[in-house]
Amino acid sequence: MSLQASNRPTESEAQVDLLESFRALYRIRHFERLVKREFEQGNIPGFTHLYLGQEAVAVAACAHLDERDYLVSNHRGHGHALARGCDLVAIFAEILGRAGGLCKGKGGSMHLADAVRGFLGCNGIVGAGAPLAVGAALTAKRRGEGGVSVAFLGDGASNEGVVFESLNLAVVLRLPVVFLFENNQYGEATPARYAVGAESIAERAAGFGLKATRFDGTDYLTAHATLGEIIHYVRESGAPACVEADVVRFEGHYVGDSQRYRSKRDVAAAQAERDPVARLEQLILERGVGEADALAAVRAAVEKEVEGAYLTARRQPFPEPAELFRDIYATDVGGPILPRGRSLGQGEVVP
Amino acid sequence: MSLQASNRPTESEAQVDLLESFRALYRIRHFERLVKREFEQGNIPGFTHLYLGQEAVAVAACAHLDERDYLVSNHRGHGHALARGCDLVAIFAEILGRAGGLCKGKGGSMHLADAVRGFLGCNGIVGAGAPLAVGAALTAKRRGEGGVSVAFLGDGASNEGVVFESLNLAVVLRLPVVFLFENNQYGEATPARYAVGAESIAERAAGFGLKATRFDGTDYLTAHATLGEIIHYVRESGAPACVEADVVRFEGHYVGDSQRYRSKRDVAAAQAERDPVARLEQLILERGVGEADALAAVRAAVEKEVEGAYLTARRQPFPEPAELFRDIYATDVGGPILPRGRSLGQGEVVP
Amino acid sequence: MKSIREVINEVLHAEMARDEAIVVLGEDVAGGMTTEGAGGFGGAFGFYSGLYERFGSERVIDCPISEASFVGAAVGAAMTGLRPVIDLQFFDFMTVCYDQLANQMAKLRYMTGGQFKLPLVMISLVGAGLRAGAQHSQSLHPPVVALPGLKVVTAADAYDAKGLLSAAIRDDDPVIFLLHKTLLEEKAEVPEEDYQIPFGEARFLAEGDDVTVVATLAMRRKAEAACARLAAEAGIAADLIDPRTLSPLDVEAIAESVEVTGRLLIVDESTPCCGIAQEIASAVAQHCFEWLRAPIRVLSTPFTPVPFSPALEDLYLPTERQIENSVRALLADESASVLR
Amino acid sequence: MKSIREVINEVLHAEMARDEAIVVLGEDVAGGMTTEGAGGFGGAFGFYSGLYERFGSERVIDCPISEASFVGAAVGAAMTGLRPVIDLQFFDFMTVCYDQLANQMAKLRYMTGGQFKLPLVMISLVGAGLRAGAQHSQSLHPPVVALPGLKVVTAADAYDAKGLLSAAIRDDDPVIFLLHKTLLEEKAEVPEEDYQIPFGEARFLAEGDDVTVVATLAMRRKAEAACARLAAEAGIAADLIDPRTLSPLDVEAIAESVEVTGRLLIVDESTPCCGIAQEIASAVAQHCFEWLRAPIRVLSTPFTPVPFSPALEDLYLPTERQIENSVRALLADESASVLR
Ligand SMILES: Cc1ncc(C[n+]2csc(CCOP(=O)(O)OP(=O)(O)O)c2C)c(N)n1
Ligand SMILES: Cc1ncc(C[n+]2csc(CCOP(=O)(O)OP(=O)(O)O)c2C)c(N)n1
Ligand SMILES: [Mg+2]
Ligand SMILES: [Mg+2]
Repeated sequence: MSLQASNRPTESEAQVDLLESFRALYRIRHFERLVKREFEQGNIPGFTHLYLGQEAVAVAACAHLDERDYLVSNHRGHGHALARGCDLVAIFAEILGRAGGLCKGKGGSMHLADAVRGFLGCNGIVGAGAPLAVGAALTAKRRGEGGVSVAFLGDGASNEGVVFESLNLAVVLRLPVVFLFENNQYGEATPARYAVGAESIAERAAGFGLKATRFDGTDYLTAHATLGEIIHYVRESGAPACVEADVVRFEGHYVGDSQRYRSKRDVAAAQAERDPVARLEQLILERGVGEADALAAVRAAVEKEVEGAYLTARRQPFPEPAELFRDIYATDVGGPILPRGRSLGQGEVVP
Repeated sequence: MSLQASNRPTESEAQVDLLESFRALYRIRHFERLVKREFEQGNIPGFTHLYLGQEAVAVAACAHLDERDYLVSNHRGHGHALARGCDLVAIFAEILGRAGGLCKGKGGSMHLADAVRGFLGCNGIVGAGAPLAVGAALTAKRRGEGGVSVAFLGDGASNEGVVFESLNLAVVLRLPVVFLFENNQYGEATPARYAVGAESIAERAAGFGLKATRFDGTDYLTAHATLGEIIHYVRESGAPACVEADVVRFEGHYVGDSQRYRSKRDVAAAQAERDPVARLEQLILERGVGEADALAAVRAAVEKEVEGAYLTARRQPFPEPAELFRDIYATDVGGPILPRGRSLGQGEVVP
Repeated sequence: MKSIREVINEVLHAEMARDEAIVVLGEDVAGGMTTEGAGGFGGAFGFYSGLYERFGSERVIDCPISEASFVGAAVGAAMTGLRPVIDLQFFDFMTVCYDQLANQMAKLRYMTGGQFKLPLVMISLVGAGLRAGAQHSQSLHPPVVALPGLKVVTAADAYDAKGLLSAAIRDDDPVIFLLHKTLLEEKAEVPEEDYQIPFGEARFLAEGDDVTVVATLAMRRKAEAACARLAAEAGIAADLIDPRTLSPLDVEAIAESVEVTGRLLIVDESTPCCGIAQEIASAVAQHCFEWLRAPIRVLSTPFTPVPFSPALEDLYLPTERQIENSVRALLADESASVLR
Repeated sequence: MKSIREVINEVLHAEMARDEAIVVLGEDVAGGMTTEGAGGFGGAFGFYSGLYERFGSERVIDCPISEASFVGAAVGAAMTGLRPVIDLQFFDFMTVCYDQLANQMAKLRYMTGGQFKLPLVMISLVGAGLRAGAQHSQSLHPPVVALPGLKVVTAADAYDAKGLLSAAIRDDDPVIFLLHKTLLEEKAEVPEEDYQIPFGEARFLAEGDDVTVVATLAMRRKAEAACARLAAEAGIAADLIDPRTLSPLDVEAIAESVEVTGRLLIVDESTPCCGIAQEIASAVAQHCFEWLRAPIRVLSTPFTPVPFSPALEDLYLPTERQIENSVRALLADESASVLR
């Protein structure tokens, strides 16, 4: 129920491998840059929402999660999947709609999921992931192995009814779920300061009876420490909590958004001052954890890894036609059972 | 945003006509007793939820409302309709499904409504009335005559997503709506202290950025003063507010509920100590506003009025068959337009 | 002889004892939580009686009135290994959690390329007849029958209820299990032992070569009475078919019957636009056209909300008499087909 | 020549200027509220461009992402004298506000015995084809077509869009106004002046005695191309009918056509269970049986969620070629009817 402005890392910073953290952040950074480039060139189909500017949050959260834990993501989920360690080629393949994608190409950018990593999926319906995370926390609780569940949600999502309901349900049932709101200041074209009537998302959540904290999500060490504390609290107490990460959405809502509603100046300033990747780089240099060429080496390695994965994914075939009809049910069928194998209006395609 | 425990009336109590207030409370009391009796005897069809124990809230709220204002009610709405001054015979006729009912008998106990009194209706879907009240407040705001809108909601309803959303929407759009939660301690068989994870409904609402207050809804003067203050605040400021009225549900959730989940002792104690009608009676006697026989006269008059209205309503005819097909649309039709007047599977009934 | 209400409760007791992964989520499925009367409700219709006392609050979980959240939680729990049973009191309330049904429960398996299975059951009531008004009397199941990824089951008597609920709970897919609120106390002969009724197999309540009548839930019960009377009074022999599961829907059985009878009457209480009757009529019109000897007939509720007034609700609902008349009219339609 | 997007915007400008009671509610219909860029979005698809600048924040109202609340607020506002236009971006999101549609908007007039009228319009997009995945590509309108109390309108070109939206805004009942996301930029000849297209009047895009083809939205556009080719290449003359309004649905026009052609193909993108095609097929099977010379054919999407992969989505959607083949097959079906 306490609302702390936790800007100071409490955990020993020595425990954090800054160079490896940088690698993780930069992997997301380069991944998203590549997606942007390829999308703009028409090589990636559909809609896509980039995680640029928010990298530190996913990486910091996942640093405290293990195989007992569950994650639920939203439409802006590439970074969550990458931070959780999902296969790079399979993520790309999914975004490209290929057979080897995480979801066999049936989900796409907005629907990455990875069951073996407890990654219950991105979601195209704003806020809809919140109760899924509550349900996963119920499973974790019954399993009794200390697992927790994390729901990644946006500032815009914080206003959806099902999210409020989920906060209350998690408190009432005392379930180990972390509602992690990434406040990137906008829901599409609408500023959070307009759409969230309360003082803050965290303060509003605190009123529900959860422990709630707000922090600067562009500072990796702060993110790491705050999320470490919260996840530890939830794991130990079994009670839910809420964290609000202040970040900046570097790009438009989706690739292609002209952002006429947003001042170019503000965006440029944010990119200059609140870039989590640049800030971590600077910290590494300042602390002498690594030299400029160590960083350059990480960058080069990541770029190679990411570009290579993309090319591999692009060489994959599309799913075969029969896939259209698979994975609807686990057992037998639903829908009309027609006489003697007649088919249901789908023209020439036959299951 | 302030959360006050307002148990002291601030307004001059002299303004309140206690005897007339008693008449209004007792009208609801006797109405509901009669409904219970008749329902148990099988003379009233359907489901019905009694307002017994909550009379002071509706009467106190309506004391501060005028013809500019709108009300939205819930499934437990007889008291709201009566307090708003809807026609007694027409309410009974509605509950009996008669042609002269408020809604021509098409609504029933859960769906009383009265457009000319700005009474937008009871609602069978828990919480669904909240946004309707927000919309009515939007109209009131645009009209600019100082009108406000009041949503009557239960403690159980306070956990519905659409109610939370409505709190936020009202804050964001700054609309003159009062969210009036009647906390009668139960949503069906579930105690509010279990289902509301927060400290209180009012405190949780305060976190949304509304002025929020909690008061003893079984004490008429407190109810009158608190609601007067809040409605005045909303009318003057144009901003929304939340009030939580602590009351006791005297009966089961619906007529016929055996209440095995609730201790008979507690119910009896509440009926003895927290009966708004008895408390007001006592106050009248203590203050010397009226003698015992003045009260008795009011009771007798009300009983006669209510019983008489019921008998009048019972003599009304049921709606004629063609009513089935009326009032679906304001203009022309929807649904399939069939060739040459064929009808849509409804057997022998023809529009 | 047992009622639907009784067998639902029995199946839940038996299945929960058999499988630890089953949990119940809903409003008031225990009742009285935090009081000495905890467990004293057992759900709005008594389906869950005694489960709280037997299996505890870890498995019989009262939820705040916030359907979207607990239906969604059930989906998340099912994805991670539990087997939730959700109580949704009245299916009119599917409207407040339709996203969790349509965009989550129904699609998550497909969207994730089959990575997750979602073994869960939602139990809920449909139907008019109790003067419950427009918001508590609907048969709103077409919007879930329409969703690939869900299975939708109806049970019109205790025999079907027992076998279908047991099968639903053991099924690895999400199942919407619907009962009719006017039939809960109807009693039927029910075997003592465990049995499962497979999905997608229609039940023939009567057999006859003159006409095919298809109906579920309360309409099936009315059709049973009407067909019995038609047989006794007029010697008219009907195939009376209850598809029981609406998804999968056994069109094949209906087609086989229509091949013999050439005449089809569908009696249905769901909305008369884009409803169950329209689904069946459309399937037959496409796939059994050459066998039809008369126009398909649909007897349904009219295109109006459900009125409260008893006088109007009685007009709203198809009656036994109307079913009889429709069958007679259908048989008189012979001429129409001769004309062609 | 104007696009659908353009005429929608124009109609909104004109109607809002004409009638002060009209307000717009939705997400990002202005955009950038509280910033210097306020009004810089105009809705996710540009329908509302310039309205904020012209009519101000009192009438062009950005709402938090909480559809149930602002749809409900629109209902409450309509009951009390305003005429709201609601933007719902993608109609896939009707799932989060279905209660406000089904139990409130559709029923409040009826339940109150006609005391209130609800003049409001919801504008939203349906349909697949943009690789938007399972939750942004549906044609989820059958669950609203099914509801008495609502009117449901579709517009497949700018001419229809202009006349129908103008009529919808002036109508005193709640109207769900649906466009197809792949057609927004399609241009058509549109009269400069104001006009309204009455509801319940189907449009004949082509006339011919050989076969009746019914289609709306993107399927109508494909059917237009297919029918043109069938006429040119094979001399097959089709009545191509776009009902435009799905509620009211002009079955009468379809029946008149079927009376002549004896053959019906319905092409539809909504769910192939309890969908629009099933509704139409059922109506024709009941009411036009004696005129049918071949089984009704339905060409629809399969019973699967919408897949993301372009390879699969292309298979999912009916194609022009499939429409042509279905028409040819339907004409070859003559034999079937001769057999009887
Ligand atoms: C229920 C629902 N409403 C609206 C949308 C359209 N939409 C997609 S993303 C988005 C903005 C979400 O904002 P936020 O939660 O802050 O996440 P962000 O995009 O900033 O990461 C909206 C309105 C949707 N997908 N689902
Ligand atoms: C959306 C929805 N869920 C569940 C119900 C069933 N139901 C009717 S009243 C009620 C309890 C409401 O409790 P509360 O809001 O406290 O009001 P009270 O009955 O105490 O006046 C419930 C669960 C409903 N009508 N609508
Ligand atoms: Mg955001
Ligand atoms: Mg209550």
